Formats: sequence, structure tokens, C-alpha cells
Amino acid sequence: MKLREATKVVIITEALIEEQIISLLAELGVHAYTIFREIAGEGTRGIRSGDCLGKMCSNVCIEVVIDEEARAQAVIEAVYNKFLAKHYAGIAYLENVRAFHH
Amino acid sequence: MKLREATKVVIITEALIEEQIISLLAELGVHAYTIFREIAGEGTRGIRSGDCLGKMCSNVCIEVVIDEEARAQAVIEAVYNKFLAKHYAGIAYLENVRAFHH
Amino acid sequence: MKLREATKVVIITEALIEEQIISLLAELGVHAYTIFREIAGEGTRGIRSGDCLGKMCSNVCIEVVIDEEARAQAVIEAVYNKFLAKHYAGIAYLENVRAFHH
Amino acid sequence: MLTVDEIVVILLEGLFGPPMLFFALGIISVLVKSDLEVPAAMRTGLAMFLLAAIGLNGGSEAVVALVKYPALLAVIIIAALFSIFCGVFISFSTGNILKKFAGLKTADAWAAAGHYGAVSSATLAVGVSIAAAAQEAVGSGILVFGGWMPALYPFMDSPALISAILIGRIALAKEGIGGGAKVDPKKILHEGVFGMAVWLLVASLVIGMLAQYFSPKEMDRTMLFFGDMFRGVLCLFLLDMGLAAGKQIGALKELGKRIGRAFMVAFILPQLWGVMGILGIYALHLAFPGLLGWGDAFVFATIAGGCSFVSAPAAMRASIPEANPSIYLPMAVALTFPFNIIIGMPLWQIMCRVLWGA
Amino acid sequence: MLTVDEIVVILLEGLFGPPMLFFALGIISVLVKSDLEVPAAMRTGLAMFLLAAIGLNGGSEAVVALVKYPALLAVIIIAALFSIFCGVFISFSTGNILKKFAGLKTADAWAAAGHYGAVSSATLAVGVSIAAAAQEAVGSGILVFGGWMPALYPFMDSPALISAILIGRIALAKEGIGGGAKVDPKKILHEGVFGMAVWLLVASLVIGMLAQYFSPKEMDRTMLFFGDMFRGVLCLFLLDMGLAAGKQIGALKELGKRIGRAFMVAFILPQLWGVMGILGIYALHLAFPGLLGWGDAFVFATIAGGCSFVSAPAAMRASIPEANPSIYLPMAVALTFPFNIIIGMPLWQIMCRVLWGA
Amino acid sequence: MLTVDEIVVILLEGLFGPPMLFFALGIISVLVKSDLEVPAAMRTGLAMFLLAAIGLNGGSEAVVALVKYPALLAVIIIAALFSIFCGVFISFSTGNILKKFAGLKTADAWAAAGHYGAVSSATLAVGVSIAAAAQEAVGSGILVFGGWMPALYPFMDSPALISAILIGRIALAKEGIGGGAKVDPKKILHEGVFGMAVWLLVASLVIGMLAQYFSPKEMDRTMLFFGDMFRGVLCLFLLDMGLAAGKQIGALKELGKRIGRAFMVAFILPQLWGVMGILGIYALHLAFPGLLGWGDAFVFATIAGGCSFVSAPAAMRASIPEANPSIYLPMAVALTFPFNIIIGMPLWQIMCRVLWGA
Ligand SMILES: Nc1ncnc2c1ncn2[C@@H]1O[C@H](COP(=O)(O)O)[C@@H](O)[C@H]1O
Ligand SMILES: Nc1ncnc2c1ncn2[C@@H]1O[C@H](COP(=O)(O)O)[C@@H](O)[C@H]1O
Ligand SMILES: Nc1ncnc2c1ncn2[C@@H]1O[C@H](COP(=O)(O)O)[C@@H](O)[C@H]1O
Ligand code: NA
Ligand code: NA
Ligand code: NA
Repeated sequence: MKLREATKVVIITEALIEEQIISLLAELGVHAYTIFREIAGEGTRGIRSGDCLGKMCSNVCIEVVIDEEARAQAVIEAVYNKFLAKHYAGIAYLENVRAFHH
Repeated sequence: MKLREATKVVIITEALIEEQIISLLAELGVHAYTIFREIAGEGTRGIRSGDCLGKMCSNVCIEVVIDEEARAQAVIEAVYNKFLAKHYAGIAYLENVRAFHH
Repeated sequence: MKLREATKVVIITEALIEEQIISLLAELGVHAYTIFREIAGEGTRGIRSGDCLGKMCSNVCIEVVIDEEARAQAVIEAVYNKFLAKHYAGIAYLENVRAFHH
Repeated sequence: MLTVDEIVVILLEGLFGPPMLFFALGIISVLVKSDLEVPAAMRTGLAMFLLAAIGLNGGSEAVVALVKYPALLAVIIIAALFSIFCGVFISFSTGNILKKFAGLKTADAWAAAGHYGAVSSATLAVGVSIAAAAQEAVGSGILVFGGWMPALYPFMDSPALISAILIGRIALAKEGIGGGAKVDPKKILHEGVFGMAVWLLVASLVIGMLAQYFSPKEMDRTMLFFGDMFRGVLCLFLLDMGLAAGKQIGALKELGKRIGRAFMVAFILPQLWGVMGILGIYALHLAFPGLLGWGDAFVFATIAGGCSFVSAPAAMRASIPEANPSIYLPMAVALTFPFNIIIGMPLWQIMCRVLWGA
Repeated sequence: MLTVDEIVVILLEGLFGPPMLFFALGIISVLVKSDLEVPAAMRTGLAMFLLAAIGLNGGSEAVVALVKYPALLAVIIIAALFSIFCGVFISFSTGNILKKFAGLKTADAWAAAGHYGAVSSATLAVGVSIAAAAQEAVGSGILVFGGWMPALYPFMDSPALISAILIGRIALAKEGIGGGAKVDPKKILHEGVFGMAVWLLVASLVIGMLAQYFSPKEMDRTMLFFGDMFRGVLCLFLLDMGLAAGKQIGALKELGKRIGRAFMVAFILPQLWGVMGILGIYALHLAFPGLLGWGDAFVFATIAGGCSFVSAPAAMRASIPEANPSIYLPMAVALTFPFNIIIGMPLWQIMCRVLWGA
Repeated sequence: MLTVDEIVVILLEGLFGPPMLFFALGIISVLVKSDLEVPAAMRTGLAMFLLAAIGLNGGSEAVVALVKYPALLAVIIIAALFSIFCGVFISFSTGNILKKFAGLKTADAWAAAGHYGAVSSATLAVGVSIAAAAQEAVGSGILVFGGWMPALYPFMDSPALISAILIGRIALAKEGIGGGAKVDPKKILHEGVFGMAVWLLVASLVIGMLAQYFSPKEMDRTMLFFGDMFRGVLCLFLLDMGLAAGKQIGALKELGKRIGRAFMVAFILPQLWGVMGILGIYALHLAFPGLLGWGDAFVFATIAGGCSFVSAPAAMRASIPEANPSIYLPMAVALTFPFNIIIGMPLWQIMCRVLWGA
């Protein structure tokens, strides 16, 4: 069996910066991820469910399964520091998973 | 680093009661959550993927990251008892995460 | 309280084979699951976000909460071997959850 | 008087007109397991178009008629009161019949009753399409369909839903079930008035009145969209309704042994309510001659006889969650809706034409 | 005979007509990295409109013609048989050519072959748009395009897919690849007949026939939507197809060294199949004079020459998963589709007009 | 000269025309907590239709006019230069006024300034609808609206966004805020030109020119969709804009004590920019008589006075993330947009008609 411990990085933030986050992931060498679009949510920065037009007010959830815990931590830290810590709404967290990817 | 242990409450249920669940969360003091809409699924109460019109037959997934495990348990219990135990289709579960939210 | 340990199987793969995977789950006796449709992603087999028409280029995420860890492992193995190991793009992983389902 | 030949033509034209055939296509598509699907956003778009079109057209015709015949206002008010009566009466009777005759459980009976009392926008749209075509065919000299009837929607819909829910909850309380469930008539009334369908319809009617009065040329340009496209959009909408009906056919088996009686109820009751509506409007016509055409009575019949299957299910799931949606959904969408548009409507049309001698 | 001037006009009118320009806009938008996107629900809505419109129009014209010329039934049946032949023949030949001449792997060759044999609704829609405009231009006195040709869609599509899959799987089995993969011709046939595109098209054709016969006035009202809007809706649809084509241009690099030959195949083969189709219909025209116009042959050419890029890819991904979608998708959508509508169609049109002397 | 009666008619026809009433319906729907919603895919579809329609129509009229009056080319070029000036000037002035007079923080002031400088497609669509109706009413003998004005969109939009961002970032850097944020004018320019709205509009204009020139009959068929449906589609689009405006009303409270001044700015400034635009086009009209109608100046006023609330917010969120969207979004969509279409547009129209003596 090929199940092995891995870490899933989950980033939920403004749809507007999806591309910027993907670019940052690419810079960090991460090229495999899954994107859930047009999700809604509430947080400390107000309800964000289509109260305005375009991408401004919807959220996006990006999930990245990464083999090494250390790299996962580096990724979440980079994303958090560049985007979530400053100006953009969102949350990020890690989960332990057992992955079956080739 | 600001990673800290937290618990994620996941509630998957009928889209119809999304607002009621959000109200209950608010009553419990929870004002931060993420909503995945128009998801499908099957369970003990039949396939629910758009077999009828409007919101009747789609599901919604609500995720809430909560710092204290005890509060997370209280939340899941309240939601379960008020909605899922009785009349509405759905499932609820907890996951351990390490959150990076400010 | 009715919280009990369970395992969540997560399968992210091509939207095209959603039905085939559901059939396989049914064969394995699994009749409860949740489906997230029209999600995007990148992996070793290229970006898959609507670069072509129809279902060809979107992903689907199927989540199954299963009580017994052994059955969850059997399910993920069956799905992996039949679809992901060979021809179809995707990833599958397990997560530990504490479920509240009746 | 209508000859038999004319009746046959009415039946054939209706059954084999594009809208009805697209509805059949929807049902058949499910039966043959086609993957034909109408995306949800498209469904909403089609529904919004139809509701806005019905409202705009009705409003613009109503304002012309009201200017010409101020007495029409009295007719409209009486019709609104009659609608309230119909709503309450239909819910009340249907609930009792479903419980006593069809053997449904208390919760299921009253939840289903609310569907029958409430108004079905899809049924109404088909009715308006038929009445408007008939008006068009005879020209503007003779009154067939005044257009404003759909404004009665909320006057029947909300009373019906509220009474079904209240009676149902009281009955359940007596049986000691769900004593904790709260019923909030204000909230139900709010949803009844400001729910998407009725709100858009009534608001468009008001818009049609104002625009026709102040800005008739703009109105004409607008109706190039909302008028000319109506029939075609209705076809795609009914295709989707057919798909929904087809998907619920399988759920009919949940009715189990009660299916025979449920079948009868789903078929016969709406005919009664339709006829009741027609007779009421006919009485009003006799009292105020010249203000109501046969198409008005016919459209009222589609309001009274129609069985809601989009907004009522959501209201009932929230207010009587003890009821099993697999009872009321298939009855509404897979039995009554097809019965109504295929069999009921031609009958109502013939009845109206006979009464009006048209 | 066509003069050179007339030919130039045909070419210019086609190339610089709004539909083709919107297609170009789609491709350019991708190249300049515009964020212009057609939402999936809108795409489905546009496609449903076009398919229903083609069907309704074809059905209503077919029923008129059939009543007038019962012999047309024989023509339709023979054309259907010819379609089956074309489907099988095109898949068979294309697969061999792709493998032997273009150097594709077995799986890729047969998967791509199925695309060429199958029918492209987008190509068909463009063809119908041109033929219908030509019919409109000459008035109803002269037959240019009888409208029913699109009904042949499933008669070519399913046989093409089934034969490509069967031959492909046998070839793969011989190479010892994917022995375990199951092929279920019944399932493929089911998808071929009840898949969204062909099912909606053919059902609309039947609806058009019934409605034209029983309810012609309703049909007219319906065509205010499905008829008048056709060209405009086609523009938005082709914009989306252009976007899809543009997005696949990048994937062409996967063809690697084989790109030159793939290019030739993607361009030349469909021209052959189009011409084969035209000759077949022309022979039928000679056998049954007066029942087929040049537009019929032209639309048949778009059915035979078109290369499916919506339903075929899905069918092939499921049945020959060993094949690389990055081979067949860009060939179909980024090479053959543009070639066909930009170069193939004007040529087919000229050939048909020359044969018919129109 | 316009009489008072004519002015009243202009005001009433505008305010009580269907588009404006549907906008009001949108706002009211939010206030009464209706669940009326326009799905995102439908919103995109409506916007694409309107942009393509404005472009196609403008292009086809421009090509006719350019062939007739080659001097128009000079007019267009001068107008484009004037647009660039307006864009920069409006951003610059608005930013300073918002900071000094309205007391907004630096980031908020410049982010909001970009919105006022940028172009609002929704405002433009309403303007085109009014100007085109006026042209239609007088027939093609007199020039009211040449159709090509919307092509100036990018010439005002991009310079406005770029200058607001650059000035804003420099001001923030001086205050020591966000020193690390990178501004990439090339990227902003790219988004300004190839962003969905402006790109589709301008490309459709080019398509309209080419198609009108080479394929006029095809163009006519296409305009059955893009022309006749325009007013009706605009109604549904404005309903959605009204919903968006209504949802932002609540956010106005974030303005706190500054709300009074923000109110004044949101109302008065765009009027100034609109008038500035009108005067510029009027000067051009005096220099090149016969090439510009009052509708051209009016549409230019909607370009200059409009305040972007779809593309500008996204650009500003990305480039000045320090600014609070709850300041600029409600100002743009809940204050200026309604002010502009309800009060500004009638005033601009009257001013233009007076200047042109029409
Ligand atoms: N505790 C939480 N649990 C789940 N989702 C959250 C949580 N906090 C924030 N979010 C998500 O992140 C988005 C932005 O949050 P905030 O930055 O707090 O405004 C929200 O709209 C939610 O979708
Ligand atoms: N074991 C499970 N795993 C994942 N999702 C489930 C499971 N059970 C129920 N669900 C979800 O909850 C919905 C209602 O389930 P039920 O109440 O069992 O009908 C289903 O449509 C699924 O989306
Ligand atoms: N490491 C990963 N983390 C999250 N999603 C992944 C990962 N790898 C693959 N995926 C998902 O699986 C799909 C197919 O992946 P692949 O088979 O690698 O092309 C991608 O489009 C992603 O949605
Ligand atoms: Na009713
Ligand atoms: Na073909
Ligand atoms: Na502006």
C-alpha cells in the first residue's frame, strides 16, 4: 500500500487574489493543488457572499497536499505573511492526511 | 509562528436550512465560517442532487474553525440536536487542524 | 454524546468519471457521500480549469465518511487502483474525523 | 357555442403546441436516461423572464383598461378577496381530504395541502400563454384576457400557505408531535409576498403600469424582448419542468399503497378548484359585465387549480419538517402539474369559452 | 455558374460575418490573455438554444415538404443509411491514416479517429446558419436547404464512435494494452442517441414536425424566439468556441515532432470527408430530383467533415483512457474546427453551388 | 429650445421607463429583504449581451459615417485624446477633493478616485439606450448619436486607473505605508485594455465595422438579436445593479461622520465631470460641424461622469489593498450610480439638447 503521511494546507481567502496565491505557490515550487470557487463565508471582515459584483465579494478555497510537514509549514507561512497578515481577508490551516497520490 | 491547535466543525445538510444554521451559530457566538454551496450527495435519506427545483434538493457544507475544542463540541452538538437529529438530512463531524488565523 | 472516531476518504479526480466512482462505491456498499462539483486544480497532468468544454476539464471532489478505518482503507485502495493508478488524473487521501451522524 | 370540431382543435393545438411538447420531452428525457439538464442559473433566468414578462404585460394592459373603465378597480378588489377565500378554502379542504380519504399522515396531509392551495408559477405561465394567444387571435376589439389576473397570485398564495401550516401545526400539536416547532405567520407572509416569484411578478406589474402610463414608447421597445420571446422561453422553461417532473416519478413509489388514492386526489381536486375559480370569476363577470373575458376566468383557474412545486415545498420543509418531501413533491410535480396542463387546462378553457359563449 | 466575383463575395461575407468574427475574437482573447469568459451555464444555454432552434426549424420544414412530396421519405432513409456508412468509414480511415501517416500511438490514433467520425454540433450550427440564410435570400420558390439534414446527426455520430472505440480497443488488446478495459457498445449507443446534443436536436425536430402539423400558429409564435435570435446567439456561442480553441492552441506543443503531419491531417482529412458527403448527397439528388438543394449537401458536408470536440472527447476519455487528451483535443478544437469553418465551409459551399448550378 | 413641458416629459419618461423602474425594484428588493437574486452566470450573460450590442451597433454606424465623412476620423482621434485628459484629470482632482474636503484617509481617497475616473459600463449602457432611442425617434435624417462614442471607454478608463494608483502609491509611500507593494502600470494597462468589459466592447465595435462593411445582410440578421432585445435585457441588468446598490446601502454606515461630505462628493463631482465632458464634445462639435450630435455629447458625459463599480474595485483592491472596500464600494454603487442615472442623466440630456438646440 502506498498510503503515506502528508499535510494538507487549506487557504480560504478573497477570490480576487486567487491568481496571486497560485503564483506564490509556484514560486515555492508547489504545482499541485485544488481550487474550490464561488464559496461564501463570514469572518472578522464582514459577510462576503456576493454583496457586490464581480469577484470582489466571493471567497476561494485552495487545498494543497504536501508530503513534508516542513514544506507545508513554509507554504502556509509564506501565504499568510504575504496576504492574510496584511490586507486580505482569510484564514489558513493545516490538516494531517494520509495521501494515496502516485 | 502563530500556528495553534484548533477544531474544525463540518456540517453538511440541506441547503434550505443554511440560514437557520447560520442563525444558530450566531446565537452561539460564532461569526466566522465558510459555506460551500450547491454540493450534491447521497445519504440514508436518498440522493439529493437537484432532483427537484429550487433549494429543496441541494446540500450545503458549512465549515467553522474554532479555537477551543470544547466550544467546537458545543457547536456541533447544538446543530446536531436542533436540526440533524430530527427532521433534516445531513452529517456533522469534527477535524483537528492547526490554524494560522490572526 | 454520539461523537465517534471515523475516517473521511477524499477523492479528487476528473468530473468525467464521477458516475463510475459512485458505481464503484455502491459496489463496495458505500451509499453515503458528498460531492463538490466544478472545482479546478492543477497536478502532474496539467491545469484542469475549464480549458476545454463540457466535463472534460473540470474536477470533482467526493468525500465519504466511513466508520471503520479498515473499510475506508479498502475504499481508497479500490478507487485508487481502478482509476487513479492508471489513466485518470487525481489524488486521494484519508483524514481522521469525529463524526456525529446518527 | 363551441362545436365538437372546435373543441378537438383546441385540444390538439394545446397538446401538440411547442410548449407542451417540450414538457413531454423533459419527462421522456428522464425516462430514457438522457443527460439533458438545464443549469440552475439558466432555470432562474428563464423563470425571471417569464415572471417579468407576465407582470409587464399585465400591468400595461391593466392601466389602459383602468383608465377606460374605473369600475375595474372594484372588480380587482373583489377578485382579490375571492382569491383569499379560495386560498384558505383550498388548503383546508385539501388537507382534510388527503388525511381522511387518501390516508396520508397528518404532517404529510397538511404539507401537501399547502402545495395545492398555493399558486404554481409554471402553471400560471402556461395559462397566460394560452390566454394571451387567444386574445391576440381575436384582436383588441373583443376582451378575452385583461392581463392583470396574475396580480392575484399573492392573495391566494400566502393565505393558502399560512392556513395549511397553522392547521397542520395545530393538528400535529394535538397528536403530541413536534410541539417545539415554532410557526411564525409574519415570516411566512413575508416570504409569500417577497419571495422571488410573487415579488418579481407583482413588481413587474406595477412597473408595467407606471411605464405604460409615463413612458409608452420605452415600454414598446421593452416588450420586443418580453413580449416576442415569451413563447419560446416558455418552451425551454417547460422542458426544465418536464425534467423535474420526470425525476420525481420514481419517488411516487414512496406513496406505497396510497398511490391509487393519491393519484385520484392529485388529478380530481385541482379540477374542482379550477372550476370553483371559474364560477367565481363568472359571477363577477355577470355582476360587472364587459370587464372580464373568458381568458380571465381561465387564468384564474390556473391560479386556483395549480399546485405549487417550487416555493411551497421550501416553505413546507421549513414549517412542517415532519412531513416527508417524497410524498408532496412527486404529487405536485409529477402528478398534478402534468394533469393540469395536459387535461385540466383544455377542460377549463372549454368551460370558460362555453360560459362566455366565445 | 458562379463567377469569380460571386465567389469572392461568398468568401468575404462568410469570413467577415459576425459569427466568424466572434469566433476570431475568442481565439484572440486567449492569445492576448483577456479575462473574457463565457460561464458554463451560459454556454449550455446557448447550445440548447441552437440545437432546439435547428431542430424546430428543420422539423417544421420537413413536415411541409413531406406532405408535398412523400418520396422525400425514401430520400431521408437512404441519406440515413449513407450517414451510417460515412460514420464507420471516416472513423476507420482516419484511424489508419493517423496511425500510419501521422505516427500517432495506437490509442491516440483511434481516439482521435472517433472525433473525426463523430459530428460536431458547433460546425453543424454554423453550416445551418449559412444554408438557412441562403434559403432565405432566394425566397421559398427555390429549394436550397430543406432543414431536416441535421436529423442525420445520430446516424453518423454513433456508428463513428462505436467503430472507433471497437477497432481501437481490439488494436490495443493486440498490443497487450489495457486488456481489462470493458467496451459496452450498448452504452456508447445510448450515449450517442440520448446525449444532450443529439437528443435535444432530434427531439426538437420531432417537436417541430408535430407542432407545425397540429399547431402552426403556436409554432410561428415560438419561432419569434428560436428563429429571429439564431444568428445573434450563434455569435456568442462561437465566441465561446473561439475561447476553447484558443486555450487548446498551447496544448498543440504536446504533438511534438508529429505536429506537421497532424496539422495536415487535421486540415486535409475533413475536406475529403466533406467532399465525400457532398458527392453522396449529389448522387441522391440526381436519383430523386427536386427534393434536395445545394444547402442540403452543404449541411451534410458539415456533418461529415466536422470533428466533434464536446461529446466525442468525453466518450473517448471514458472508452480509450489510454489515449492522451492533449493529442485529440487540440487537433479537434484548435485545428480542424477553425480550418473547417474558415476554409472548408466556403469551399464546400462553392462546390455545392457549382454542382447544383446555383 | 426646449419648453418646460418637454423637459418634464424627458424627466418622466426617463424616471418611469422600464429600465429605471427595474433598477428601483432592485434596491427596494434588498430593503424589503426579498430573496430575489440574479445568478452570477446570468449577470455575466446580460453584461456580455449589452457590451456586444453597444459595440456592434456603434461599429456598424461608425463605418457608415466614416465612409461618408472621412473627417470623422480626426474627430475620433481628438476625442480619444480628450478622453485621456479627462481620465487623468478626474482621478487627480477627485483624489485631492476626497482627501482634503471629504476627509478620507490617503489610501481610501485615491482608491475611490480611481473609481470616479474609470468608466462605468452600466452607466454607459443606460446612456447608450437613451441616446439610441432619441436617434430612433427622429429618424436617420438628423444626427443625434453616432454610436461610436463607447469606443472611447479604454482611453479614459486606463489612464484614470493608472494615475489614481500611481499617485496613491506615491502618497502612501510618503506616509511610509505599504512601501513593499509593487505597482505595475503595464499590468494595469493590460487589464484596462483586455479586461472583459472594455475588450468585449471595443472588439465588438471592430466586428461591427468589419461585418457592416463586408457582410451587411448577415449584420442585419445578427441585430435582430443584439438590437431588438437591448432594452429588455437592460431592464434585467439594471435589476441586478439595483440589487447590488441596495446591498451596499448598509455599508454606507462605515463612512461614519464623513458620510455627509461623501454624499456631496458622490453626487456633485460626477455632475462636474459630466458637464466637463459635454463642453469638450461641444467644442469639438463647433470645430467640426455636422459630425457630432447631442447624443454623442450625452454619452460622453456618461463615460466621464460614470463611476466604475465592477472593474475598478477589483483593480483597486489589488493595487491599493490598504484602502477599505467598504468606503469606495458603497460610494460608487449605492450613491453615485443611482444619482447619475436618476438625476445626472436627465440634467446632462437637457444640457446637451439645449447646446445643440434639439
Ligand atoms: N473561523 C473560521 N472558520 C471558517 N472560515 C473562516 C473562519 N474565519 C474566516 N473564515 C473564512 O475566511 C473569510 C475571511 O475571513 P476574515 O478575514 O476573518 O474576514 C471568511 O469569509 C470565511 O470564509
Ligand atoms: N457518510 C457520509 N459521508 C459523506 N457525506 C455524507 C455521509 N452521510 C451523509 N452525508 C451527506 O449528508 C447528506 C444527507 O445525508 P442523510 O441525512 O444521510 O440523507 C447527504 O446528501 C450527503 O451529502
Ligand atoms: N498535491 C495535491 N494537492 C491538492 N490537490 C491535488 C494534488 N495533486 C493533485 N491534485 C488534484 O488532482 C487533480 C489531478 O491531479 P494530477 O493527477 O496530478 O494531474 C488536480 O487537478 C488537483 O485538483
Ligand atoms: Na392552487
Ligand atoms: Na465528422
Ligand atoms: Na468616470
